[in-house]
Amino acid sequence: MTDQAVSSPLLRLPAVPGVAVALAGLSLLFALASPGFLTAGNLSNVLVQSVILLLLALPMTLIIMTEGLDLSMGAVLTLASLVLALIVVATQSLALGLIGALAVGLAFGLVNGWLIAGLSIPPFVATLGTLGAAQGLALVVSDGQSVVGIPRFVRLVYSGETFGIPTPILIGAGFYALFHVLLYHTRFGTYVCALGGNRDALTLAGVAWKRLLVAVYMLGGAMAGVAALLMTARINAGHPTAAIGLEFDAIAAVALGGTSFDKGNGWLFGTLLGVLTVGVLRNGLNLMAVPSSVQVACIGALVIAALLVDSLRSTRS
Amino acid sequence: MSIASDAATRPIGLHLSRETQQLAYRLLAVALLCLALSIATEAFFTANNILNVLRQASLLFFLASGLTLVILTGGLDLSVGANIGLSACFAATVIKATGSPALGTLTGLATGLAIGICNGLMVAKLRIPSFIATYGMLWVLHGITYYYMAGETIHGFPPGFRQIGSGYFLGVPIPVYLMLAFLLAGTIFAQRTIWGQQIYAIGANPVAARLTGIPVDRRLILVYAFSGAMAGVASIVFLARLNSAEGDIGEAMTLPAIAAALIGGASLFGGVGSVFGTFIGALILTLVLNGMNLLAVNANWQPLVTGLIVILAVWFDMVGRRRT
Amino acid sequence: MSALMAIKPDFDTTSPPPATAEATPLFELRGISKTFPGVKALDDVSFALWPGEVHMLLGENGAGKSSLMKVLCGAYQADAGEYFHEGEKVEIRTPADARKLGIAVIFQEFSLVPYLDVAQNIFLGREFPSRIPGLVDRKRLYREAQAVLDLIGLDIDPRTKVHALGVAQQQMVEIGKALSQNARILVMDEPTAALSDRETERLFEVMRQLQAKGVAIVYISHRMAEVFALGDRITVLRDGKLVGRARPGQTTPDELVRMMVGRTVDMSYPRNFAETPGEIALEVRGLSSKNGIRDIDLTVRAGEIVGLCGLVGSGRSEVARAIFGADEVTAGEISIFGKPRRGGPDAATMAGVGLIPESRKTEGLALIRTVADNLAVAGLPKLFPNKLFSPTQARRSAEELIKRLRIATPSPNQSVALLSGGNQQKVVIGKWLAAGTRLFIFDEPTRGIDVGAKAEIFALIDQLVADGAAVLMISSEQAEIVHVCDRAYVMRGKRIVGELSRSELSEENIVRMGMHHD
Amino acid sequence: MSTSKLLAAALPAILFSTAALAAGETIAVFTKNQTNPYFQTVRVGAEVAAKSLGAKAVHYIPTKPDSIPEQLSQVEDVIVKKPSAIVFVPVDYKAMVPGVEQINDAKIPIVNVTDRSAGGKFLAFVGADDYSLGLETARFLLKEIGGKGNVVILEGVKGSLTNIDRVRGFNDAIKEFKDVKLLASQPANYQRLQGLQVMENLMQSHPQIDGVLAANDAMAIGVIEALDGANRKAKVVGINGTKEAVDAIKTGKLLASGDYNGFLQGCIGTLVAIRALRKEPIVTEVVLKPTVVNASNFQPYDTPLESRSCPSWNEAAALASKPN
Repeated sequence: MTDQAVSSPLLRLPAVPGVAVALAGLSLLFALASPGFLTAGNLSNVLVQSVILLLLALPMTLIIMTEGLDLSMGAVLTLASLVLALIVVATQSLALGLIGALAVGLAFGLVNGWLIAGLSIPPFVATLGTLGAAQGLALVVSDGQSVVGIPRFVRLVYSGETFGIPTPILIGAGFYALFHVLLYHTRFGTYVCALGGNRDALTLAGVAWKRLLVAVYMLGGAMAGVAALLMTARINAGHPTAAIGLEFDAIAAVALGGTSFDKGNGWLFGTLLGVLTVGVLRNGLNLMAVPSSVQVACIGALVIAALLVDSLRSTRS
Repeated sequence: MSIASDAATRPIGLHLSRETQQLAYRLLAVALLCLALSIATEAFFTANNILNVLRQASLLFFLASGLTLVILTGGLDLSVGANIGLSACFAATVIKATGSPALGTLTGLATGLAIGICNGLMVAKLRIPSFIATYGMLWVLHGITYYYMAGETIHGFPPGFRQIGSGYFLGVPIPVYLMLAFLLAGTIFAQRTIWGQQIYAIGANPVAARLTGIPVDRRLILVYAFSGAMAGVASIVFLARLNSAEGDIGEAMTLPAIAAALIGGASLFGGVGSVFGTFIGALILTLVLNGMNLLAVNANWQPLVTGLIVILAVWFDMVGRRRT
Repeated sequence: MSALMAIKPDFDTTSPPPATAEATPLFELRGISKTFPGVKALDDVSFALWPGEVHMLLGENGAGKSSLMKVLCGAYQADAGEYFHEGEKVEIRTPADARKLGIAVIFQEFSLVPYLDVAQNIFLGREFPSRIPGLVDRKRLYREAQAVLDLIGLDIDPRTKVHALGVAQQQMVEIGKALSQNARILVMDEPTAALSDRETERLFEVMRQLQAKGVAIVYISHRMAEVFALGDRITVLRDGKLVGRARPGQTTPDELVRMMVGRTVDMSYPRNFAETPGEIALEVRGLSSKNGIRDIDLTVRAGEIVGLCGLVGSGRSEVARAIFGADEVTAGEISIFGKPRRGGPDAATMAGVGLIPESRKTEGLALIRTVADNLAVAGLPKLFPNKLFSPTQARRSAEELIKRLRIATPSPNQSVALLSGGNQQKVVIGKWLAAGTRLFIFDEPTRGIDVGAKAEIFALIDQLVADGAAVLMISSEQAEIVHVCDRAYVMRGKRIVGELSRSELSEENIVRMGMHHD
Repeated sequence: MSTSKLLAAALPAILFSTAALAAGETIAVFTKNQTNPYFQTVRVGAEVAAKSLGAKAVHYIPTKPDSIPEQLSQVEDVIVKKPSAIVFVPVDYKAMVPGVEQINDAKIPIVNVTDRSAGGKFLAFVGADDYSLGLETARFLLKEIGGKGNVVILEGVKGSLTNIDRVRGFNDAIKEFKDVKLLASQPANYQRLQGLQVMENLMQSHPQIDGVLAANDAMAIGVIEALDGANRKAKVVGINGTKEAVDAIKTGKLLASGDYNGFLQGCIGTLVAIRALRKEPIVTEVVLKPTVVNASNFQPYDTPLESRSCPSWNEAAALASKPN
């Protein structure tokens, strides 16, 4: 439609995204309804609980920006966590364990990337396949049992404090900053956006985009490895179902945050807001002792409502 | 003749039969699987076990066949598993309260259908991406089911009703007849009605479909409604087979149903796939799991094997498509 | 195939164009060939570029122009042939090689990334490293981007995301992107297709500045006026072969068309204009839509072709979409054959309206489906009133249409993606014939279609009205409107500003009415 | 935006209606999921006990069944709320230890119920002895089939505490009967449908099965459906003593079910917590003696949960294996 040459100035106005409204509204609501909500202890509690999801949602944002999807993340996290636990139990070395977890994550990222970029298998299918593979391997290496006997110092990664701030919050903030710089201040970030927006533009610009795409999925795998460290520290064990289904939570948080599934239209800060919104919702509902079944329905309603807001806005403009 | 039409003349021979070829390869895979299992274990190639496999495949098929139509339009329905749970619970309540299996069946189908229509409205009218809309719906349905059931189960239905799930007719389980009936109905709907053709057209290019005068919104709602109704059908068969309803009844079925459709050759980009392909997909998945059970393979390997089959099947089609 | 006309090409390419005095060409291709499975896309093509010249490249679709461009920019590798840069033999294997040699290409299909901003797009793949290793120097990025925008006279913020720009602005950014590479050889593929007159003027001005600096420009165009106004030399390709060279002063448009097509083509599209038009097929009163058109009044009768013209952006496609029900109507009335039209495109289709949209591939066809599928899809309710679909009957109906429209396809089961542009357009028309459409709305029916196929499409349209259908036709090529239409409406600023009768129809009148008077 | 505002307006209504608390002590009750009827019996037991003493039970259940991270988050959130005491069923007895330690650090009294936590400090443990429950239930079946024949075991979720001990009990009982042959021991993950399908597959490879030992009632019911479907007969036992199992015993379909007695566990756990808060003497360990519910003794179990009452403290204390 050549005739739509004039762009609406509305598009350039910073509209308040659905996720920000949701987060503000929920926070206000819980602050009024539950005295415990607005305490330093509880807020830090919400942040700490949100870190593992954030670590998955950050690379998921990039992956979705490339018009991709990684359904294997939760299962890879689980497998990496088991491998980390097994290594730490065997060697008492957290460093070796972390290397093992990262290796698992990177390996699965490489396989995902190769299937998607190399064999051109649609991301949903490829990662649905590796989801099964990782889940199966997790069951096989653990034989369905928890791996315990992890030394107590590992717990400090999750429950310790650094400079008076809970360590997971620092880890989450650090990785958020890292991803922000990566996405908005490096070539890599620009190319990630172009991977979803226009791959031909990259080819013509002389960028080897297939390798980049593999790198994006490997980044996802690596972050699953990092998240595995936090998960293992959190439950002080490796468990074969610890993070099953977490990838869907991450996808929902990214979608909540306004990243769309096509054209490389992503918003990293929105992802952070999306993760926090889910965290605040769960925490607030727990504080109010809302029955679990109502909580479940609320989460679904929130996801639909936030997306509806964005959908209404996009049809209006 | 211009270059363009020269180029156009070449690949017809292959093209003509591509879909048929795909199906043929899949049938071959089924045959090879059966052959391998017959050699590996005597228990496999018995009438009982074959019927057993078919009956197990039927549950997967009911879910996956409705899903296939959704996938044909380029969408996805993640709520089918949760839909089964709620539909079954409502149906069970009605059977218990009224003693009438017919009313209960109607309730189950109506619940499934209503949920499907909600999904369709969200996708077609509110323009929420189907992946997210149905994922949200999944949570909402779980919430309602948990709240409604409050951790209880409902069990013990009239024997007549249970025939739907566990009965036999001429030595063949009733669910197998149901599966064949829905296979026939689904295939006729998709291939031999104008609605089916329109659904393929929507999946192939939604914008062009709309500008060709296809009522896209209504067809989308129809497709999601159909998927919901098939979940309702599945819930009734489930109920009759298990003789009890509980909240998480369909929980683990969603991803296998998607896998069955993908193994059957459906493309998530829309416009490609068939109900018959999905039937084969469900059969392959069930055969593999049945074989692993018969061979006493550690159940831990099941997800891994399922994942590999999905990738293999899709990759196989990609290679075939590239060659043409 | 019609007999080849004897063409006497101007093989005088070894000498430079008159304007320059340099002895060696800036860049030269010798014997370039490129074969794709089954198709020889380029067959022994040689040509030279001198500094400061505008070299027009002509050819039908599929003649090898875009293959030549892609070989030149390193996106494809030639199977045979040599490249010489200022007399020295060089290799082009990747886009990076081409860029190093100072070759920049402006593609017609945009190479822009929608959710990156203007600056990021202009310097994609050439980001400036910051002092901190690994990061991009964003200050410099925006500074340099601003400089590029100033050069092309585009008044937008370099931080604007590209998706928020209009098509013309995007095209200008695309041009800026190529210019920013400090190219010595600039290749442009129909750069003015989406530009307004003002922007076109600005582009030509920039081109003249570049020429003065000694940049060589390869310019692909289907607009004869541009070819003769801008070109220093002309090269014509057909079926991957170089078939002719000429200088603008020494040839005529007819001769160039003959070279491109390989036979004589009647460019005048004669038709029998209706003496007495039939019943009113379409009546629009006071129509406004969400897409911005205001207060549209127009009438189309059976048996006539009514043109809808005006500049790009004047609201022509929006009128078509509103009539067809694709955009929401906010005020006014539309009646089709005397009955008020309500609802969406489905209702319009039932009422006998068919839209042949501007972009065939994204809006007109389902490319992954077969010719038969595409031909049947609009007419399903009419062909199968009992709702049951029969593949045999659909195939029979498709075969009939293929014969009637002379669609060049080996079989109804051929994938429609493999047809040429002209034949694809015939499929789009055919699907409406199957639906029993009586009011056809054509939006740029000949865009991207070979010169030869254009005549066929017009013959088809003529046949439609002769059979009693009504046609509303949008076209940016005024010559087409003048030759084909019984009447025409002219649009400006989303309104209809005038109507021209058959006797008043002339390119001059259309342009005068459609121009902005500011 | 109007939608999220609507949501925001609707939420408080839900919240305030459920947040009203009783005047007495608040006991936070953690269970594994909302779908397994067993945990509903624990919750009802806790509620009945709390009510009888003028306290209030508040339930925390992961929205995703058996989710470790989610139960940990709920523990963290509950610590903010500082309930008077906690009655705790860990979703995983090893992985939930960090959560228990956080509760210990927050100095909230906590009673461990059902699955014995691998670490942390508790006022008391209230549970059943899975091993002897498995042993006794299996013995009951093996005696019933005359101490000879073929049996199969359906295992629960691998790695879960209950499953390990129950299956060990089954196996030890089988060893006591020389003429009993164990044909197979396969997991069906405590799921009804899996129990049904695994049984169907087992029947294919084993023409004669005399007894089935299922590690919970849901699988046992699935097995009964499978037997019905194949028109075969075998004695079946399950474990948990759920209402469904009692109904099946009443109709003679199920031979027996080992009573895990979640109601009593919930009761006693809550009684202990409240008594400790009121500085009354408590017991530190109650391991319920195994009772095999069968056709001769099912009557007391055949009443709705809500109308049952908790035992008096003296009765409860008498069950204790370790008094304070």
